Amino acid sequence: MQLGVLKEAQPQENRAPMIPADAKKLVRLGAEVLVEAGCGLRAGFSDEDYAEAGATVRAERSAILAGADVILRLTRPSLDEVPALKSGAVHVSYLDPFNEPELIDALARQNVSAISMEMIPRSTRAQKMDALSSQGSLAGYVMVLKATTAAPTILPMMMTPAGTLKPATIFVIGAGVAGLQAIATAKRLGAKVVAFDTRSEVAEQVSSLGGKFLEIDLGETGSTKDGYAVQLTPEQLELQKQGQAKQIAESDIVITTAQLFGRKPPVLVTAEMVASMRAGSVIVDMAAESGGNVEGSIAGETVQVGGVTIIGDGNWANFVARDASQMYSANLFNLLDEFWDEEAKELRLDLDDDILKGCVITHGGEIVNETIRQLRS
Amino acid sequence: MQLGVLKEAQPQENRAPMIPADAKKLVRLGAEVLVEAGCGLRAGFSDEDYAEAGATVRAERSAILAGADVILRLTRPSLDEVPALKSGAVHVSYLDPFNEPELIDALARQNVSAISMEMIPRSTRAQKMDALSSQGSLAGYVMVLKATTAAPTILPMMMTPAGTLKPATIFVIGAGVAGLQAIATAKRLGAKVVAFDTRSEVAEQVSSLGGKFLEIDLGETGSTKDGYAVQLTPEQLELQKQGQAKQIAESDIVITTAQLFGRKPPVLVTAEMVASMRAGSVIVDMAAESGGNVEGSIAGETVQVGGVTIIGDGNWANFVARDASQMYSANLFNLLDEFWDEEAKELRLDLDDDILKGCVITHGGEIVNETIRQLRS
Amino acid sequence: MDPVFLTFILMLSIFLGFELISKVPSTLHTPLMSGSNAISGITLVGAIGSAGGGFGQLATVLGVGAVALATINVVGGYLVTDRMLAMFKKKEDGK
Amino acid sequence: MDPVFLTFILMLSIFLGFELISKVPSTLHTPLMSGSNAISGITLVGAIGSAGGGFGQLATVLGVGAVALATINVVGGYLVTDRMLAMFKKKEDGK
Amino acid sequence: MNTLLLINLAYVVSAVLFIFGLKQLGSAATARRGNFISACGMLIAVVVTLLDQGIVDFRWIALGVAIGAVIGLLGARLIAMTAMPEMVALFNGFGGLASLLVGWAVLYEADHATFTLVTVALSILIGGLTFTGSMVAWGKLSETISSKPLQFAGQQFVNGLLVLTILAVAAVFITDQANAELLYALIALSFIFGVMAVMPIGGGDMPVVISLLNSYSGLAACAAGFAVNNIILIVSGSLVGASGIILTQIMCKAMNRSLANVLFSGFGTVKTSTTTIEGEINPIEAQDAYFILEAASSVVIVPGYGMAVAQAQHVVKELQELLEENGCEVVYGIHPVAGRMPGHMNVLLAEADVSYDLLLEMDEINTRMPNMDVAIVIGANDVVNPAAKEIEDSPIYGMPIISVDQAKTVFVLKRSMASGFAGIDNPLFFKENTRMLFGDARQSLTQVVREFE
Amino acid sequence: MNTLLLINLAYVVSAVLFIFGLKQLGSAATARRGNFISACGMLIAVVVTLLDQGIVDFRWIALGVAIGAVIGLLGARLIAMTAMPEMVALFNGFGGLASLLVGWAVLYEADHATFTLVTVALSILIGGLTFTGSMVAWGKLSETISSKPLQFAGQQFVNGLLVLTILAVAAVFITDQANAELLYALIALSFIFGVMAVMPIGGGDMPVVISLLNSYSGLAACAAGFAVNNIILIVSGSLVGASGIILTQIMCKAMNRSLANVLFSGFGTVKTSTTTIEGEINPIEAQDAYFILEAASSVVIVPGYGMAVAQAQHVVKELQELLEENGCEVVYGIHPVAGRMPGHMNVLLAEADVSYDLLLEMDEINTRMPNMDVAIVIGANDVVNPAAKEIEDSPIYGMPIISVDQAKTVFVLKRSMASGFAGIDNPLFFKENTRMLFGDARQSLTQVVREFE
Ligand SMILES: NC(=O)c1ccc[n+]([C@@H]2O[C@H](COP(=O)([O-])OP(=O)(O)OC[C@H]3O[C@@H](n4cnc5c(N)ncnc54)[C@H](OP(=O)(O)O)[C@@H]3O)[C@@H](O)[C@H]2O)c1
Ligand SMILES: NC(=O)c1ccc[n+]([C@@H]2O[C@H](COP(=O)([O-])OP(=O)(O)OC[C@H]3O[C@@H](n4cnc5c(N)ncnc54)[C@H](OP(=O)(O)O)[C@@H]3O)[C@@H](O)[C@H]2O)c1
Ligand SMILES: NC(=O)c1ccc[n+]([C@@H]2O[C@H](COP(=O)([O-])OP(=O)(O)OC[C@H]3O[C@@H](n4cnc5c(N)ncnc54)[C@H](O)[C@@H]3O)[C@@H](O)[C@H]2O)c1
Ligand SMILES: NC(=O)c1ccc[n+]([C@@H]2O[C@H](COP(=O)([O-])OP(=O)(O)OC[C@H]3O[C@@H](n4cnc5c(N)ncnc54)[C@H](O)[C@@H]3O)[C@@H](O)[C@H]2O)c1
Repeated sequence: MQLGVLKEAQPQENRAPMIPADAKKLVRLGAEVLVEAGCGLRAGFSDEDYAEAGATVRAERSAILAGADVILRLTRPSLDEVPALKSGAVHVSYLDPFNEPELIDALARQNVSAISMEMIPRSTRAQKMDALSSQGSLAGYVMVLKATTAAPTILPMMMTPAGTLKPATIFVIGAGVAGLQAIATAKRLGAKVVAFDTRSEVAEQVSSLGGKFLEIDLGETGSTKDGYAVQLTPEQLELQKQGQAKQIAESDIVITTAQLFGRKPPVLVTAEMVASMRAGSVIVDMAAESGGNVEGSIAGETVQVGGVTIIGDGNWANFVARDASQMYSANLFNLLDEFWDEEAKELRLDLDDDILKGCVITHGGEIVNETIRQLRS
Repeated sequence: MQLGVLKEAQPQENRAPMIPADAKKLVRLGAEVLVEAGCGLRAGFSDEDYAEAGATVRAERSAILAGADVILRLTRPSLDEVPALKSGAVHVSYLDPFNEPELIDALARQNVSAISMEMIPRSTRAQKMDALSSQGSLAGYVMVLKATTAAPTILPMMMTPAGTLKPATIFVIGAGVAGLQAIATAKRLGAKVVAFDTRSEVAEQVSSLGGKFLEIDLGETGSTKDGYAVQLTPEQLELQKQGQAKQIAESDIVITTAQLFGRKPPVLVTAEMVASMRAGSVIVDMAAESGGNVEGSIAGETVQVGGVTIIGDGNWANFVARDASQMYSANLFNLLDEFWDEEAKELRLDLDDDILKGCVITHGGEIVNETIRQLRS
Repeated sequence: MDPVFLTFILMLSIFLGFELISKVPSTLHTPLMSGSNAISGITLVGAIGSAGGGFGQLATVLGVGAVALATINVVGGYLVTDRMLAMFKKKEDGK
Repeated sequence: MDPVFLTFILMLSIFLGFELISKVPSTLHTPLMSGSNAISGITLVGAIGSAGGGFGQLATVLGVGAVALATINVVGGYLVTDRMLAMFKKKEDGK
Repeated sequence: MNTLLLINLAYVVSAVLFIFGLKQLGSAATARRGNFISACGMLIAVVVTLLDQGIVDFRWIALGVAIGAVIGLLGARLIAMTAMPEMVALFNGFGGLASLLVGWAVLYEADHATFTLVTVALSILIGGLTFTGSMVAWGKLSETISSKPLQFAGQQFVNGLLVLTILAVAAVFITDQANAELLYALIALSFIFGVMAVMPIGGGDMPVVISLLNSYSGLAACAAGFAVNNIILIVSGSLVGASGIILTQIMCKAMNRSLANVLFSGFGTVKTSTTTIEGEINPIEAQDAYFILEAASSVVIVPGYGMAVAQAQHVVKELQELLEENGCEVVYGIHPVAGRMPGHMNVLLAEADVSYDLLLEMDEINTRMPNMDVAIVIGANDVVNPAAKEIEDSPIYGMPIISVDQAKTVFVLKRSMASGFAGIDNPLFFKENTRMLFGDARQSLTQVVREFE
Repeated sequence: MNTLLLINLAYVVSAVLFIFGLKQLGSAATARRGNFISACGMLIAVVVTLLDQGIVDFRWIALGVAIGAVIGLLGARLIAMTAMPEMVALFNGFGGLASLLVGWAVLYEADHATFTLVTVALSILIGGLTFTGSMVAWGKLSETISSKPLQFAGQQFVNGLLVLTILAVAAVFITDQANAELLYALIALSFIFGVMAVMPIGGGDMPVVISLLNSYSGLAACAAGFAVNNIILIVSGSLVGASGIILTQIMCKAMNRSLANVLFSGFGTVKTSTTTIEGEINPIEAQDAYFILEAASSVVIVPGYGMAVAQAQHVVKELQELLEENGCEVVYGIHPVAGRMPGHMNVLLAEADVSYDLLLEMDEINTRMPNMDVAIVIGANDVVNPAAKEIEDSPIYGMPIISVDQAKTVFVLKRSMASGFAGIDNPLFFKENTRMLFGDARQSLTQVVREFE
């Protein structure tokens, strides 16, 4: 079975979908691994590394696209790439299936089994394949670093002969995977950390990392069976904003990570709140790319709004590309390994499996995923 | 008595020599404080803040230069500013007296009492006025942040469902004030920290922060009575380079802080050593501005040398301008406060005092500082 | 033989007393003192013998005095101790 | 009165024994056992009375046997304990 | 009278020395001195006894002492260090036999008052069973006889019968004024009883048995003391008896067994029921945990989300250091999904400054698990849930877990029987080698740490 | 005989109850139950004593008991909670007097054997001095008499004379077969001795004195027991006597005094020497430190470079938590130049997760210092060196320091008398309220922490 690893097309993307170490493991499983030349370069892995691992390095992207039984990559294919894929091939990547109906249709038409890495269920068993977690966790770390670098103060408290520097206060909104890692990183650097999340069970998780949970009574909230937050009612959102306003004004750094899976993120930090912050404060909007939690944030950019720096870079894990590649690659490997048929030495997709039920979007020329199908109807 | 606070001239300098809170304290001591308009802006303090503190904000720089009995600033005056100073005035700033003979002469000629902040002795009593310490400490923090941001990996160890990320290894050369803070910050972020310094008593200080001290037997080294390191012999330097080579090759981040007070810093990381490092590694050369500890570092710039990033920014404390201003300002205030005559409500320089003996360079039209005088003769 | 037995008993009791009172938290010092003070009212048992033994008027008078005093010690001692300890209880509950 | 005294002594000794052996580190269990085993050889004192008391042949024979056995217990017990403890010492020094 | 007083005062002194000796034996720093002090007490007691005016003939005494001293000396000097425990058993047996003989000899010395006869009967019974029991223990330890527990059908019945017989014979012996045949019967019965009591116990439990027999030999000396009316025998005998019992219990706890379990596992039917009954959990206290940890030489700590909730990382580190000081090897087994975010455990353990080298990944620790004496699961649940291996329809079936159940003993520190993130029950808690230490993990650990003196 | 046996067995039971009671009084959780158990023991002892066939007349007994019970009950019920300690002193005095009377009464009961007379003399002496001593203590505590130590010239001489007289009178009393006048003299002397012994002791030390007198009243009961030949008196009396002595010592330690210092500070000359002698240092052990900390209600921790070297931050945090649990307020005083880099202490304390709110700056802590019970200096030296304030030619003269010397007690934890970074000696170590706890800071603290049970 041929596995094809493609080089990422966007120039600013540094990550590689598969690192040599995992390629080697795949070869050991009996797969033939084709790697597009230059695939790992920006993440620090040379073509020779792949060759040494037993993979075949090929310069012609089209050959891999057309020939491989399984395509491994990070970002979704462009629409015009889809017809080049082999019929019956498996395509694994982020797909953004909620927002890319045309792409999904095209994949189905091409009879490709498309696996969406976003849709890996958040179950204990599937965690090792869960790229949202692995990349989100790195994002949490990066966001704190970015904010810290932009701040005109240091995070920890310091009592020195030249006076006492107060610890910076960091407010993290949304304590999912990324938010928790942000809390941990900020705590490590010595900041005072306050966090808020609509899911009440998160309070304990926040304090388990030494952070303080901001209590706002929103009434009934909840999470989906997959552990995702449900959307708030407009009244609840208003309550939340009121509850946060004071904390935001008092914070040196605000980091928002509140995403709602498959939906546009809510605006949690209004322009007014931004204005209430001291000059020199920093806001990081993790969700900037998908619409933003912060009024005034611009996707992919760092802007100054009345003395406050708003960072909306996005693709956070990309800033620590080597580690991010290693983790994404491990996620992919674990996925393949889980469904690998050792006898036949090939990938076998059993659509009755809970994990595959969640993440296989198209198969056998149809859209097979329940959630996406419901979205369509 | 009029104290004049000047706005820093260089556009990239964000710090202010005096913050409103300390200006207020000076006013309480009975001084008249003149502040150049816009002085604190880039550090986050508006002119109104100063006015509220009881200072007079003046737009005309020349008036302050000419009128004030004491001039407070960060960077040294330009040669052409000196004649504008009032005769008999006190001028407090960094002076770089070892490298600026002309400036010193000019100040003496103008009958200015010039205090060099670099020359505050490293004694326990003088610590509160010691700007090298306060700014150096911030520099240590900033250098780690810069290096971390540039690295393609995260610093801490993480054992995750997507594999284990190894902790990054940081090697700090020179564990003075800045080096120690760098060690502490890197430790906080979860890195493995190794450090080296020629002064043997530093080993204990390194381990007191959780770092590992690299033992290299250099034979007899030592420190001056002020606690500064003495210059190594060429043989010792060679020994040191050999001893470090392996550690450097194994490190993800190298931070050099080895300065020798008043002399050109030694080259400790050769081009060869840089080449021995893994691609994606980062080197921070604290001393880049004054000549550099690292071969290939460029003052004020970040360069890539064969996959290794060498950061030579310099003026590190400037990156956390607000805190840096607060600390420098406190240093200045403590200095004035120590030698303030409460009765007469004026600054009185008693040249018999140990501290002033060290830091007053010119006084009464002469160069009075021992060290500088010896340098001349 | 009697004195020997008594010495043995004395010796053993002293050791036991030493072993029993080790590492008592300081908050308990006063109640402990008061409680063991109540025990020392055991002299009441001896006093009863003197008071009721019919050994003549003087012995009886002395005995009755001893009984009264020892009883004060016993009754007052236990009650005071209990009051103190009850107070502890309350303070802890209150927290 | 005798049995009463003896009971008191028994009671006090038992309490004392309980109090003495509390929280012994497990490394000391065996030597402690062995050391207290040696003490139980005190029966030697009783045996001496029987062996040397001149109560007739049978008593003497029994007594001498008891003396010999008890002496083994005493001498062997103390020496073995000491050997064990000496070993501890060495191990600690060695560290 | 004067000598008698002197002797008795000397006895007081030697009792004091025994007490000090015992106390000092309880701490490593003073143990050797304690042994010496107690030996001095013994010397004094023996020497002053010789002053007794009742003693008319020293030759036999000298003979007995000489024989005993030589044997004792040689025995103690020559045996290998590894054979110490069985040597103690042997000596102990001799002590018991000596008490038996002393009791017996009293029959030819004094009047046969009921009280005396009761004490004689007790000396004989306890002394005799101590003797044969110790011999069997010695045999099992030195592998002279099979160290396997010897059990047979109807054992329980036979033993019951034996006890009844002994009671009956002893009663008649006392009322019948020391009938000689009954005397021999009593001796024989006590011997048999000693054998019957120890034979069914396995070699591994012998140390506990020896400790118990040691306590008995103290009681035998005490009984002999009543018989010969000697106070030092009573005091020292009861000291040894009481401290021996306590020691036995401590040792049982260290082996994680109850005394009854050790003694009667053979008497009853072989217990097979516990393994099959799922639903039996074994809660323990911090002190018991301490005793087991104190004896462990390799420990793996498996932290989970509960450690984070309890903020127990610092005290975990402290426990690690105490164990290491105690000569124990400590590692951490980190499951990749432990906690609530990737690297959660790393954050906490780094905060507590746990060396990175001690953090083992799941696969690595799993291969080493069978060699681990103790696995301490601190607020982890899903990541150590054997359901992932054992129960096919479990939602986590197939997930790799840290197989703590393969360690010799597993401590699970959590507050309740509640389930973890995945919301499924955990069969680990019901395993035979699992001990639940309920309570907030930090508090539980603090208690355990405090137990380390 | 049968009743006698019954009585004596009952006595054994009550002794056992006393022992249990005392043991349980030692732990907060069981103390109240312990007091109850011991009261039960007392009840049993009293009731069975009434069964004694020697008792022929119950009326007087009933009268005495009634009077005593009413007074005791009212006393215990009515006094204010704050007056407890003096109440204990009062009760204790009555107990002592009772013993005196019992001893006295024996003179009219039995033969005047020497042994009896010795014990009678002892009962009278100890009982009498307990009585008046307790009365004086009560007076001082309730401010009925001045609580100041009463001292006069030649006190030592007078006291020596008194002791000699007592010895002489007692000796003659015994040899002279209980001469009545000597009896009265003995009683009077014991009274005087009690007064003389307690008057010179200040009111602040009264708790220790009461504890000691409590021990004495136990010994008085014990002596009375010897006099009337009653075993329960002997056992309980000596239990109380021994535990009282231990308790007294513990209390002295908690006050950071030696018993001799408490008792004889008045006897000797007023000690003024120690303050002037510079060069006297007071080293203490972890246990003593524990006793003081246990009693403290506010503690400030002043860390320095030594804490960093010892990596003691985690155990410092633990100590903080233990103290807080104990109801003590703990803050940290951070000197700006402590350590070897700016913010050194912050880095370490943040690692140990010490709340930022507890870190006080120098000025803030200095204003609060005089209210602090204990300042714990952990590996700091220069930053707490009073030379900066006191010694004008010191190189650090004029540097602001953390004035730990103004706290009631200062502990300094360091390894030796070595100087710090600035290389100058530290007069703090020689101050009267300073205690040096030598050793690696982490080890010392660990030991202190372990003392918290
Ligand atoms: N690592 C990740 O990225 C991540 C992210 C999200 C979810 N998860 C999931 O989280 C789970 C992690 O497994 P885990 O074993 O670490 O945790 P777990 O299965 O959730 O179990 C944690 C246990 O800790 C106990 N506990 C809580 N507070 C405690 C306290 N103060 N003291 C003592 N015990 C306490 C709880 O029992 P009591 O209530 O009885 O005390 C609970 O059973 C997995 O199912 C994983 O899939 C992981
Ligand atoms: N903060 C800064 O930026 C900075 C920078 C450079 C220099 N300094 C100077 O450093 C000094 C700081 O004062 P400080 O009071 O913190 O420190 P210090 O005066 O240097 O005293 C530290 C003390 O800690 C003790 N110590 C060392 N290791 C120990 C251990 N393992 N356990 C217990 N005690 C230990 C040492 O005594 P033993 O040897 O007897 O144990 C020593 O006296 C000032 O003089 C300051 O000027 C400060
Ligand atoms: N079973 C597993 O092993 C596993 C693995 C990874 C994640 N998870 C679960 O999935 C959850 C979601 O993870 P995620 O980080 O991808 O979520 P996400 O990216 O969808 O959302 C980030 C966080 O924002 C919060 N949020 C949403 N709306 C908000 C609002 N208005 N205000 C404040 N906060 C708001 C959400 O509750 C969530 O915690 C995790 O918390 C975790 O419990 C489980
Ligand atoms: N008394 C006080 O309160 C006080 C205050 C501040 C600093 N100090 C002392 O002054 C010392 C110097 O401080 P600094 O940071 O300004 O020094 P610095 O900037 O002059 O030098 C930085 C460090 O580099 C080291 N170094 C020099 N040559 C080296 C080489 N070849 N290889 C490796 N390392 C080399 C030096 O030893 C020093 O530790 C401090 O360490 C401290 O002890 C004292």
